[in-house]
Amino acid sequence: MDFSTLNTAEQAHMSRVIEKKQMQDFMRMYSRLVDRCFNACCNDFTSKALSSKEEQCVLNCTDKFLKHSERVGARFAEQNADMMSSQS
Amino acid sequence: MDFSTLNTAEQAHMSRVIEKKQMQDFMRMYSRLVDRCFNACCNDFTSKALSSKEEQCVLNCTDKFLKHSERVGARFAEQNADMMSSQS
Amino acid sequence: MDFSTLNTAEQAHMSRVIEKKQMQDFMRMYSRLVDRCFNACCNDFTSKALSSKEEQCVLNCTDKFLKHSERVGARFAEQNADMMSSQS
Amino acid sequence: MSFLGIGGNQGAPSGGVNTDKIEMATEQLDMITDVYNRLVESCHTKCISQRYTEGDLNKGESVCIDRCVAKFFEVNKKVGQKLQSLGPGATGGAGGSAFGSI
Amino acid sequence: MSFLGIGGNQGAPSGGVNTDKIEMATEQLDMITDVYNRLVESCHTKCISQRYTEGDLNKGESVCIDRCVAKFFEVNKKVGQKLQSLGPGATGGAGGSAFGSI
Amino acid sequence: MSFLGIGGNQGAPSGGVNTDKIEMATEQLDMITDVYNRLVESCHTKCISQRYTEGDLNKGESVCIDRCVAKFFEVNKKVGQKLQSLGPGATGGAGGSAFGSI
Repeated sequence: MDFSTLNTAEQAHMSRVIEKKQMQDFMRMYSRLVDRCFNACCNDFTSKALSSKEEQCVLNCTDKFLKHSERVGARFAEQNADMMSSQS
Repeated sequence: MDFSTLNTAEQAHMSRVIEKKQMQDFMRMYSRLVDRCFNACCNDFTSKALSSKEEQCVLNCTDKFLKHSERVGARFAEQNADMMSSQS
Repeated sequence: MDFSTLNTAEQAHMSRVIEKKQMQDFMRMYSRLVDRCFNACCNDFTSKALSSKEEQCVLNCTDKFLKHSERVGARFAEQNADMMSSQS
Repeated sequence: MSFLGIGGNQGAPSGGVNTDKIEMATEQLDMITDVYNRLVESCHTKCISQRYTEGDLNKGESVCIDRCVAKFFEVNKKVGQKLQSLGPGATGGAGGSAFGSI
Repeated sequence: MSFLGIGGNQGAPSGGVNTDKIEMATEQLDMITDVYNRLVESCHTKCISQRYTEGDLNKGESVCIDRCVAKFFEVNKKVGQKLQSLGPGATGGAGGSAFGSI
Repeated sequence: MSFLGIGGNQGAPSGGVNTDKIEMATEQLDMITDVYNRLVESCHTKCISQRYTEGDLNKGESVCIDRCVAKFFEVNKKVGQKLQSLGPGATGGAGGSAFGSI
């Protein structure tokens, strides 16, 4: 994104907005991650305890999701930058 | 949740926020409930009228969902309380 | 919806709120549309280029979704109007 | 004001903007948009073929959409009646009880 | 204040409304509502039969719900620990990196 | 400012905060976050095995993600062009017509 049309005061304000949003986004990511890994890994409700197999699945799921998001984010930023430069 | 770090004025303000949120949550719950029971019970579109079988399904679906939510809410509150007390 | 209980100043305010919301709704619709047509039409990732078959699918998907939304909107407005008149 | 059979009328003072009323109307607008979006989604799943070999709605899809919307409103009415028959207490668990300990 | 094991306590000034704190508490409330709604959704999918031949929860469904909620909290704890062990840098890509070029 | 090919530039007054512009920028931020989250979701479904026998992305998954993101942007462009060719009137039904009677 390009905030160059904003003046200094506006950019300072946006930085605070973005900071808050990043906290919110992190919390939402956390919540969706729990949701996703729970849904993918837990299908046996004969016990309320997490089996070691389920636990390993949850840890791998968390790990893999973060790496996935990171890679998507990197490609997303590249594509976005390409689009910006082809417009101007 | 624990709002003990809020002063009296802040707690009064939060009560109003919570009240509003509960109304909003109720409306959203209503809307998701219609959605869910419609999707689960209505699969025949040779007629626009609700068949008696579909109607019974919708009523059971509503009933069961409320009982389900209530039970999840009770367990959720217990687990939350456990977590709080183990932290302090 | 019926905003007849609002006074002139309130109606003017609501018009601005609605205008903003329509822009937001359009952007969200756009984003959901991309999502939907991507998910329905793209299942081959041996190449990063869109095949002509995938492209045609995306165009039809966009076209059909807009016509679908329009028809749902028209029926929705009718049903809403019926309900209003049966209440008053 | 009334939303899908819920809500009621209130007198409006003349002049000035009552922010509570604006907020309520805005929430109503959000709700109705949410319902409309869910309806679009549900009827799309029920009625529209995912193959997209054409851009137009065919006859079967069009008729299905009309019935889908009508049936959705019927379901909306039944669920609303059921909720009202149970009273406010019965729905405390769904949407509120997570905050029981506040 | 603490949410699902995340967050900490801050002293409160007496009198007056600290809007930052209200905002934080409101966000917490939104988060906990979101988690509760996801939990309702997940355990509904895991435990409730979609045939709806009855309106009551049967014994099997009730027991399944209890275990489902307990297991969900276990998963929540494991994911939280994993995220903390990775540190703030590792999660930059998930939620933040889209804004990398600002 | 520009979002995925939509939007344009406006001159900025020097000093002071233009709340309309802040609001617009905030909405843009929300939109781009929404798109990013959908992209993460879609490419996860398309590319990542749900068995989770390992925590690393394997070679096939990594390549799939790169192509998935590229293709998603292609689809985004095609849909945007289609919407523009149809003009504002054609999209009134999708997102706006529920409010037709206001």
